[in-house]
Amino acid sequence: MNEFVQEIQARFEVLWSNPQRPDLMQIGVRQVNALPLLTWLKSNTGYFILNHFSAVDWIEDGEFQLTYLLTDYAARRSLMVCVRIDRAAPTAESVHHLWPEAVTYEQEMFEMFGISFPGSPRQGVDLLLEGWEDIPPMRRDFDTAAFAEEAFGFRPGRTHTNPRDRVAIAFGQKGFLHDH
Amino acid sequence: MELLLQILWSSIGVLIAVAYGLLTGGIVRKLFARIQGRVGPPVYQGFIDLGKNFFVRDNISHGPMFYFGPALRTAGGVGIFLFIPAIVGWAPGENFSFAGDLLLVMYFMFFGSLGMALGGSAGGHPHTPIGAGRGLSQMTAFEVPFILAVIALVADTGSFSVHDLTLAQAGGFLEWNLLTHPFAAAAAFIAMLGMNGYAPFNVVGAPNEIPVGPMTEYQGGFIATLGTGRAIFAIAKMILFMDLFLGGATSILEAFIKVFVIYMWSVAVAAVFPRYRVDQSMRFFLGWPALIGVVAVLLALF
Amino acid sequence: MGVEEKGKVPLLPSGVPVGSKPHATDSTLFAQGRPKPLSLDESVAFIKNWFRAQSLNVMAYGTGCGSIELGPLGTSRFDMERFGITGGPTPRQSSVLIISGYLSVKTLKRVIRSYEQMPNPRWVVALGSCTINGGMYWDSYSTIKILDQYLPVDVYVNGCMPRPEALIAGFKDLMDMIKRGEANGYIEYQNNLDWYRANQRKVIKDWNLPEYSW
Amino acid sequence: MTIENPHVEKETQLWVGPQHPGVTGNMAIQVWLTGDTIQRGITHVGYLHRGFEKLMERRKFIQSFPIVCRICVPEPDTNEYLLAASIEELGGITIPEKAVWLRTLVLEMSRLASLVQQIGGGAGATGLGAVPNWTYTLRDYILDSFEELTGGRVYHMYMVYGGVRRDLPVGFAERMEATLRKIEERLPYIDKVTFQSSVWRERTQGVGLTDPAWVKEMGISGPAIRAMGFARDVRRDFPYLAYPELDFSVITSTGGDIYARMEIRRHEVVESIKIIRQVLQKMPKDGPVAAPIPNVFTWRIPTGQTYVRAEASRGEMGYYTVTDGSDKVRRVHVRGASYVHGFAMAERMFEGLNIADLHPTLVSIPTCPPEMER
Repeated sequence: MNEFVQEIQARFEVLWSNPQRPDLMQIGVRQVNALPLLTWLKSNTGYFILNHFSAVDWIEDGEFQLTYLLTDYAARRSLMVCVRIDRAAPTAESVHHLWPEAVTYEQEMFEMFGISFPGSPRQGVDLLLEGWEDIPPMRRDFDTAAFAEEAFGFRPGRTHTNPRDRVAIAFGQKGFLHDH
Repeated sequence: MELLLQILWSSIGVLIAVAYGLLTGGIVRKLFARIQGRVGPPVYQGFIDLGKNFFVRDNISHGPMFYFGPALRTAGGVGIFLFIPAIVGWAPGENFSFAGDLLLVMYFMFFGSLGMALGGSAGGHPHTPIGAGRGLSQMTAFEVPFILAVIALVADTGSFSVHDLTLAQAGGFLEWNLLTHPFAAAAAFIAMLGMNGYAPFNVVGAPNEIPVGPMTEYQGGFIATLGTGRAIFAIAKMILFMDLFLGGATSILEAFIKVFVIYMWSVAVAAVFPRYRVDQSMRFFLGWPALIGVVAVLLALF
Repeated sequence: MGVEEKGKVPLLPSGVPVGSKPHATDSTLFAQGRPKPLSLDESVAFIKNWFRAQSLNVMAYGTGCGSIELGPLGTSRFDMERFGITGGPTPRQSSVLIISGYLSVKTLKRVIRSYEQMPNPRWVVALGSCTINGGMYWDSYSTIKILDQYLPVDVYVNGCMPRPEALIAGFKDLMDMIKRGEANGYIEYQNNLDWYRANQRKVIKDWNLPEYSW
Repeated sequence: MTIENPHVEKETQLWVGPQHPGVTGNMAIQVWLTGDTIQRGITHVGYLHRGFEKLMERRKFIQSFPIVCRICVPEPDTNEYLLAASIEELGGITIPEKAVWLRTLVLEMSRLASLVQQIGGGAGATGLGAVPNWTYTLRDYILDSFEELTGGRVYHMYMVYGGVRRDLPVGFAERMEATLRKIEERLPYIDKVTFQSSVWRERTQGVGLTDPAWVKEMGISGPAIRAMGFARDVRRDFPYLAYPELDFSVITSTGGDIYARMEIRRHEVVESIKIIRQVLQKMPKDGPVAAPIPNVFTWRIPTGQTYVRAEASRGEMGYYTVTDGSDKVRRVHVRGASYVHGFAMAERMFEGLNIADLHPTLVSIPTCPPEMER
């Protein structure tokens, strides 16, 4: 796996690499290098299947992380390509021309994180939600419990949501579970 | 006076046919359930469904044609029943059989699908034209072997009267057209599979493709009317087959038994077959069954 | 009559809490006199309700994960057809709507449309904890929590998910209620349409439906 | 300037679903028809969206188990395994030998239940009412075994971090064997009315075709890819749990049509039965079923990310998990097999399909809507 990372390093700048498992290598690249790297991987190596494509919200760093997982089924190895993009103006290059399934991944990411992929078909078309007016729900600063209480309300009678409270009430505050 | 009496007898006959049709439908559901390893609904479930559909409170209509469809379909069933002798040689059971009744009955056969196509299309639902188109095209396909079989019988007997055709087989079961005209019988009984609308030729009302096809917009009382029509249609068709191929019936009991046996033929096929697509079923009917029908006609002519 | 404030018992305009049944009192526990013969209207209603109860058509709409148990229920292990319960392929030919578990807002819109297409009398059976109080999706941004604010529920079958036996018990309850003339959710819906509409409008922001063909 | 399609007025728009007896769950397919032929179709989902991934970010690691098993209803155990495996990998926990085998058993049982159900669904899609009735009952017998083992009929929540909740009950192997025999006894009947029936063959052969060229573009997996002649199976390619020690074969076919996909399932049922028998035989008789884990209320896992995959009955399923040093996951993304099958692949398959073949095609892929939208 390490040779392969060096091969990538020779062409594109690899910020970091982490061999998570013998069959799973993780690398981080700059955003400008992402699309050239993916195109190179798709056309020149065995890593031509996009298994999975999603985003992580690193709100502390003010960044989104895009994760592409490519798999070489002949060599039975996977490569995870991580790209950090700016959270304030989240825009990334679309890869729908490389992998047709990326269309829905990008559609979903636009809806759930607000990351836009210019040029991607069905961008902005509702996939999972309908008539959503709040901030994109998968962002860390979206509070789903507060939203649920505000929008739907709860049936009265449910006073506690923490299982520990429930146990404490059932066992009469005897300290069935000890605090650590 | 005689005419009035006949009208009375025939009306009672229609009621009996509806009841018997519903009961047979219940038995069929029970049989299917048994084959599938289930207990199945009670045999009288058809009556309950009918009653329940009549007691649905609001019926949405889409104009006069929408009413016309179920009425036409039921009229087709009643028409077939009224113009063929249910019980030969017993005046109350002879109904209104006359010299050319076979031609009229063949015409009534179209009423079922035609009524659905006309009435359902008034609903404006996109499933309806697709379902109606399927129904009509499948009907034209299975009419071919059936008409060829009927032509063979008519050519041999020289009469267009169901009454005469039945009397020609009166000399015991060896005289039945089923045995004397095996090719015609084969073609007609294969065509019957399509007529009855059971698998493998039930794509018209298939629930998981175009949900129930032409009947999509019908509910409540309409469904009840359609159910009545279906019950009497099935029984009337079975009586026609009984008259044409199984030598008719001379008593009510015989009629019940023969109708039931003929009904079971399509049920036995239906239990273990998936359904054909409409183009495949058309290709099926215009293939071997049509050829058998042609052979039957040729045998009858030469 | 607007939407009730959150945190309070949701009340219908009639003043009766949603989903509550009258408590047993002396008049319901003890006979007050000799049984009276049914009047003509009552007899007709009894016959109608008996027929309606013995032939239920369940609309084929698996709205949530509870619909996985409708498979065993309909097939040979549990066989709901022996009680006269069959599937209804379209809303027009169905009388029972099963809300099988959690209901996302997007589905709620379709369910309301389907429910309003069904001919009266119609009944709603709600399965699972999720329809009662949100269940484990109590903090989800996408699912509604209290179903009876949006649709009149006749029978709740609790559990996650309810077993087929529980479903059969629920259907039996529904049949008994129909026979007694108590399953009147659809009348409640008609009478309190404004209240239900206000609640529905509160969660469904986008009312545009595509050109649906059912 | 846009080029007008001259046929556009001749097309009928039709919505198949979400209220439709023929779609695989609560999803919709918008199709445009010319006559009976589908010109193009679009998959619409979101009707089952619950925001699982958001909910998991709000729950402690152990609290996520009741949630993940609801991601795909017919086969919940794959989800449980993937979550457990991801967190164990990131948290550095090794599970004992016995737990490895018990997890393999449960995964294979759920695969078997799901495969049996899909065979019934494929037959039912073409109007054969008897087979779904039989197979749902067979599935129910497996669910009975699940209930005995885990206490739950549909949702099991059997796996926990570090292993599984409990050992096999006494006599479980014999009762499982009886269930497996029941399935084997029923298979010839199913063959007779489906795979050997001329009507069913005519209905399914050459229908719902997939193109092997798509394999290079999309992450197709499961029976859909094995029906095109590619022997791709996560259990073989990326071995996990006890699968390396088990003897089973990856079934392939070359038809690429509905028939080939259903035939693969039918043979996989036999393979699955074989695997379950081997697991019950080779399983260590005693030993702990779970490794000790930190206190679940205060358990914190350092920053890391991983992708774990397993073979479900529909194909490859993967969990992308990110932790950030807190007591909750930072992000979980569920990559279901249906995600590719339901959107990119199905939308290509719809073109030129007869409307009557839509439902058998969908069932044969298959698609599981909750997996696509979580």
